[in-house]
Amino acid sequence: MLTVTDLNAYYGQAQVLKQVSITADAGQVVVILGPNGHGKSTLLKSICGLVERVVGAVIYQGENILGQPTDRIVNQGLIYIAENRELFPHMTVLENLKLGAYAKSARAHEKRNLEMVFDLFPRLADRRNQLSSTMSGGEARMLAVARGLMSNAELLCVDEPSLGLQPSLRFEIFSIIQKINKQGKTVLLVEQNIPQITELADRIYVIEEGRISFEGSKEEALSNEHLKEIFLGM
Amino acid sequence: MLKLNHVTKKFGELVAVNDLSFAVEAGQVFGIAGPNGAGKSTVYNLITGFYPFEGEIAFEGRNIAGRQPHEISKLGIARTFQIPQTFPSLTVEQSVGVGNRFGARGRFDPAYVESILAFMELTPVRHEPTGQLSLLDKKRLMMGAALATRPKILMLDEPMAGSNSNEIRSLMESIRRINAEMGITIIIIEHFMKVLTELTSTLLIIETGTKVCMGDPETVVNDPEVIECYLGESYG
Amino acid sequence: DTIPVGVPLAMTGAYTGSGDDYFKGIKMAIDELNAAGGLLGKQLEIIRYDSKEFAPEVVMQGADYLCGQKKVASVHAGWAGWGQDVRAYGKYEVPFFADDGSQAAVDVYKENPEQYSNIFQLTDVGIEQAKSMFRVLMALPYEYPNKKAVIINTDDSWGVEVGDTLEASFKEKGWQVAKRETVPYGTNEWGAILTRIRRIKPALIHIEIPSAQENITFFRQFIKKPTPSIISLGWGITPREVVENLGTAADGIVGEMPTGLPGPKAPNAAGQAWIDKFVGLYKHQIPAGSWATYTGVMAWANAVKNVGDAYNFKAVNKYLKENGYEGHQGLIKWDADNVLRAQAAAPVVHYQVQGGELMAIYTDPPTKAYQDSTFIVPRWIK
Amino acid sequence: MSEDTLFLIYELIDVIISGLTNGSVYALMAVGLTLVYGVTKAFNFAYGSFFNLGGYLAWLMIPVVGAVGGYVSIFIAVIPIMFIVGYGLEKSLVAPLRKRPEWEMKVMMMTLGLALFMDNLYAVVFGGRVKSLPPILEGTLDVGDLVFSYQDIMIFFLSIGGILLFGWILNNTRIGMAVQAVAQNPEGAKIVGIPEKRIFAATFAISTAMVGFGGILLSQKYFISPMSGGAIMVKSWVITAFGGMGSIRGGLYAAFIIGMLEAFVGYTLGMSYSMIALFILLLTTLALRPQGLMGRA
Amino acid sequence: MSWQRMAAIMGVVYGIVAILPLFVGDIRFIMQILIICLIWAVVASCWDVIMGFAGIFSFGQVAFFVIGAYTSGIFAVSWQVPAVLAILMAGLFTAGMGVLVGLPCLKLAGPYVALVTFGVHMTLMPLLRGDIGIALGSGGSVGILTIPPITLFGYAFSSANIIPTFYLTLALAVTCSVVILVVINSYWGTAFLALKDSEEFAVSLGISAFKYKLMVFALTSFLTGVVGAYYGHYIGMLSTRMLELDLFVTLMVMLVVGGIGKFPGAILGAFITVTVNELLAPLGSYRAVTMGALVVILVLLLPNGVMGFWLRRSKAGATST
Ligand SMILES: Nc1ncnc2c1ncn2[C@@H]1O[C@H](COP(=O)(O)OP(=O)(O)OP(=O)(O)O)[C@@H](O)[C@H]1O
Ligand SMILES: Nc1ncnc2c1ncn2[C@@H]1O[C@H](COP(=O)(O)OP(=O)(O)OP(=O)(O)O)[C@@H](O)[C@H]1O
Ligand SMILES: [Mg+2]
Ligand SMILES: [Mg+2]
Repeated sequence: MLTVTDLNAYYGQAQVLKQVSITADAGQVVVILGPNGHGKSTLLKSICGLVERVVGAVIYQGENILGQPTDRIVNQGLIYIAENRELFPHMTVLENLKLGAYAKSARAHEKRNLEMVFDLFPRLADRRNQLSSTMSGGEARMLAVARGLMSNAELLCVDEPSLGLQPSLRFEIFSIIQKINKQGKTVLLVEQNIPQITELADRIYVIEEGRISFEGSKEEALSNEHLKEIFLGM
Repeated sequence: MLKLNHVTKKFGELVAVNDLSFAVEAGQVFGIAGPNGAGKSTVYNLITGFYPFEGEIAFEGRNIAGRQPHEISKLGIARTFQIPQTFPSLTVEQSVGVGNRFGARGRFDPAYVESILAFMELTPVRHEPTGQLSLLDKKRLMMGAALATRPKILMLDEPMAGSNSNEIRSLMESIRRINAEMGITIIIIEHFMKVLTELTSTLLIIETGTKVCMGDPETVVNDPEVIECYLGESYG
Repeated sequence: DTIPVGVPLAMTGAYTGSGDDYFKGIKMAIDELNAAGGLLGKQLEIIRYDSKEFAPEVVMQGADYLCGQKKVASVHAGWAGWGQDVRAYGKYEVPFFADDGSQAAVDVYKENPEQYSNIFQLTDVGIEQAKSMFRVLMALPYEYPNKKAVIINTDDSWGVEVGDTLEASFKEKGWQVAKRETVPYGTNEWGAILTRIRRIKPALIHIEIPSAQENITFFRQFIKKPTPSIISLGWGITPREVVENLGTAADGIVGEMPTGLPGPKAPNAAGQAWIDKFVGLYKHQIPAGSWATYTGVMAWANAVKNVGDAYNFKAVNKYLKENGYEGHQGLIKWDADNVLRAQAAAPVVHYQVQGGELMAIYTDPPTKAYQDSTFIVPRWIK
Repeated sequence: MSEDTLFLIYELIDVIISGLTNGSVYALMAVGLTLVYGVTKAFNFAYGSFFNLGGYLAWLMIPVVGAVGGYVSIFIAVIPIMFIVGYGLEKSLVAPLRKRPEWEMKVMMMTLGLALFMDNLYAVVFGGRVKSLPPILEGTLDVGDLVFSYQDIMIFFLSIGGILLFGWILNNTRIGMAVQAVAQNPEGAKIVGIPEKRIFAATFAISTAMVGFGGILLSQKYFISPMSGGAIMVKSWVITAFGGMGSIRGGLYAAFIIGMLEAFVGYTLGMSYSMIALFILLLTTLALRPQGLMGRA
Repeated sequence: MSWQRMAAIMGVVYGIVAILPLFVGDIRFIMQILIICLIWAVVASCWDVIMGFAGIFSFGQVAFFVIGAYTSGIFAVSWQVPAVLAILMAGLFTAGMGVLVGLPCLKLAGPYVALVTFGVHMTLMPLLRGDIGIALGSGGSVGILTIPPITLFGYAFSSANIIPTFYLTLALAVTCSVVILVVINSYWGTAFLALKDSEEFAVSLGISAFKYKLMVFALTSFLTGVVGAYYGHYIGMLSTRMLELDLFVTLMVMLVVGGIGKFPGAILGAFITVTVNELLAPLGSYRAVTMGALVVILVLLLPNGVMGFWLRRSKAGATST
């Protein structure tokens, strides 16, 4: 479904990703781990066309999408759920969610998806008319995840969805991802604070200093003591 | 040391903090937890003077309600923000300097700033502009700048969010040392129970702005009401 | 080897239009002189300076540039700073011709006539022009139905000067100035004032706004529901825009032009030849200022010829002051204040729009109906 | 009722009419700016100059298409031209700046240069004198002593109608929401699949087209002069900000409030006090509502 | 940029300007332009401090300049206050006005600050021209035409003795620039920057937004007022024509050229803009057209002005060697 080969990403002069290659097959959950600031988010953003200078190849369903504008990519069924949320501050929760279904493929399902996300996050349903800029940290995170889910995408690039969520919801996220995956969708996930997440993972990658330092199945990961201690400890 | 008396904050219809009272003793590490939108960050904003409110907040016996944020900072209350704040026009060193220059009573003390930089492991990035630091470094920077004001009490808002276990361990160690070695009282908002149970001596749980329970962390996390509203059945 | 002549006029900004009109007269005069072999055998060369919007330091710089740097033999301006120019050019001895029409400029002159002896005003001050307007308005062959007047003027020195004088004149004559309004430039919506006017039903409305747009919008809105009032636009009639844009719709409006050559039918053959030449060159009737600046250049050239040295400024200035100049309409002379007061050979010309063009109907002083033209009672007065 | 009170009532109605006329003119002036500036925060100093561009284009066409009957063809021709000019301008001059930090400031500076360029070019090409267009509608509707000019009535309805339609589009259609989304968070807009570059250019283009429309309507009422762009820009800006950044309806209210204020101040104290009165009104409004009349907090 | 660097650039620019009279001293026209340049350099720098540096979107700079000029002119003409004293009083009065204007701006967002400050600009013209202005001694629409020159120890500095006057202006400009340099490199400057970047974070670290924002207003309007007053005494006359958009636009172009928020840039910008404008003068009515086109091109090619360009160049040079 997605094959990334030899990706190099830069911010100005600084190279953040170095020769990164990953693959995700249809229906898989691929988890990416790594220390803070080593390029996880940059990888997801590069795939979705949000980083200016990227060299390499991103093959999505047989087509190289690298260099395409993000809106084209989104319309092909790829969505990025941002670590720093990227909400529309002066719009209400509902307006934010509706915009989540902006892509053509999502429009038809807007109603159904709206019910779904309100079901997943009842808090959002209660606050549908609140401006998103006044939401609490966790509420805003829910909104960001929910907005991403509105897109009906086939491949979801999810960046730290549990960040700032209360413990019960952190588990909730786990089951949401499970559910989505069961619907046959592919998930590319950066997440280090949901202990159970490895159970879901079909593949695990670790990025350190911009390079892939580990790659393997969850069994291989769990048998790697170093990895377990640092990234899967919670 | 810090005492909230029947504090209430409304945003229009919404009661974000509802008749809340609690006290923090000097030298404590005091934890606050509760569901998303419970009003935790709002409590911080009230204490540090960002919003007007009803009720009374006393610091070292003095009512500080109605004071401006910068005055409160001068009294010795420092804080960090849930969403990282930085000064993109300033370097890391300058940003920490800001805390010392404006927040601390007494003269600007470069040696002290230096020691904070070292303590928060910011020395390698000291000359970088702060806008593009990684999340962890931004959090360290906020803590460092807050510490540079030589606070009596340091209030942290989800300092661990977004970090992996390794990083969390090192942050916890730093917080412990701030409390023990520098003698600074700490209030911490977190959603990681392990952090709270290991660090805090008292844990307060609030929900929709109201106190649910308060006490020693082990007891609190086993409180059925807390499990019900906050931790979830699967917690454990 | 040429004689440089300085021309500081607005070439950019809000005053570009009037700058152009002044320049037309100057250019025509210089071209004529050059075609006739130049001055003292030398060709004249125009050195322009953009006085933009007459901020003090710009006026000052213009003087220093033209007189100090370019060593011009004379300076020909139009609107030039309303007093600021006297200070700026008074530092030099170069003959300086301006069309400030402002008492403020004369007041500065009076501070030190010796020092400012090189400053020559081409037109009379607002006060005198206002008096002339008043004389003509009272002399019109028309029975005013009442003695109520409305005066609207801009908030700059010219507008206020004219407005004040007119107000005093009306009162003196037993008229009532039922409304006096000072408006800022850019006033284009006249509803509130017209409401008042419709209630007052004045016999006469005088507008003194030296910019065409305000005059045009006023008239367009007035005419939608006119009162039986004579409309006098004062100086505002003379920029070409009023007749260019309103055409015959403007028929009936009256107004004035200081130091004018009455047209389109000139009083004498020389004048007629001049007008024909001007129209041939620029394809329209004379706008305000062209004739005045033309005369200024010619007067200076004549003085230089008689003195025999373009750079003997003292002598040129002295000659101008003592002898004036024999122009197309006769001898003109500057008065003690170096102002070319309204006089028979440089009269204030009063116009009425007839057939979509400005027709001279009066000259002043002496106040007399112009040749065989007639005042027509405006169509909106039944 | 005595004749005097009757007169006073007439006068009051007259002043109100004149306030409404002012207001609709201002609304027409400001609507394009409320879109580009109010919504996208990119201040366009050349706004007034585009206004005049519409007027000059129409003026150039009048001799070709003939006067009164020709207005339809003028609108049909000028509005698309303005749209294309706006689009091209955004693509060539604004878009390159948007990649940079503090781009709003840079756009402001760039358009400042553009305004200087355009205004003075008009002066050179068309001369300093004012130009006029023949009125679209002539004649008045007389109701007793009251006069309503058809022209003003037309402007009144066109401006209110236009703005309401426009506000509706912005708040209720997909495209409108996309415009707002891009303005509030371009990165977020990209993420949800909004073609933010195209939306931005389209916003600019639509605004310019509207300016062209307004420019023609106003030029046939007030004439065109090369340097009047600055004054139009300033007025529109005051209205936009006063109404509350990003609120189209706020802009509409602001236009009419300011129009009324000017009419009443002009009627009672004199025209020269209207600026001072406006300033006082601004200060008091902002003291009570720092986000402008209708702006979101 | 380090303060040493700023000082060095300032030193070079003013140094060059200081020796110019050796070459053009007898050309009064050019001396006059240099003096005006120095005046604009200070005004533009002040504007840069408040807008570029402190991030407060003030559009009141020209208004403060005119307020300073008129205050001093009125003191000197109506009350025969000696020029030097009048200038000082004008500076203080303008600073007071700055604080007064700053107060309502404290709680307002950028566009509204711009609105209020420009409102002052727009109100000033009818105020000075109207009855109130005339009562105060503004001379109404005529302006004040007889402002006495600055006299120090019996020596009159006016355009009659242009070289000494030039050096006096230079001294004033250097003093003002040094004040700005010192302030923005002191902890005040840090406070301005911190407040601009994140007011929340800044106040939580003990910076008083109230105090420092008003300080910016007070400082910039004081300097602008002083320079405005000086302008009045130097030119000897004032009129409300300074409030037309012309000067406003010119000053802004200086900022663009110099680079916004790049402090000594505004000084460079003033000199470059005036020079280019004068060089373009032979184009006549095309001058302003060309100037406009140049500004557009400049913003596109050098978004941070010449200063930004220079810094980038020297940085690139530094890293490559
Ligand atoms: N817009 C940007 N401009 C310049 N540098 C950036 C930018 N965004 C990120 N960086 C830098 O790139 C590096 C990688 O950042 P990235 O966000 O991909 O890390 P991450 O692994 O996702 O970390 P985190 O756990 O903090 O989310 C960091 O050092 C960061 O400082
Ligand atoms: N300015 C505001 N206007 C309206 N509602 C607000 C505002 N600020 C906060 N709220 C609401 O008040 C409630 C408390 O918010 P607060 O940020 O204190 O939550 P929190 O406990 O910190 O949650 P989290 O764990 O998600 O950070 C939330 O429901 C939030 O939506
Ligand atoms: Mg990340
Ligand atoms: Mg919170």
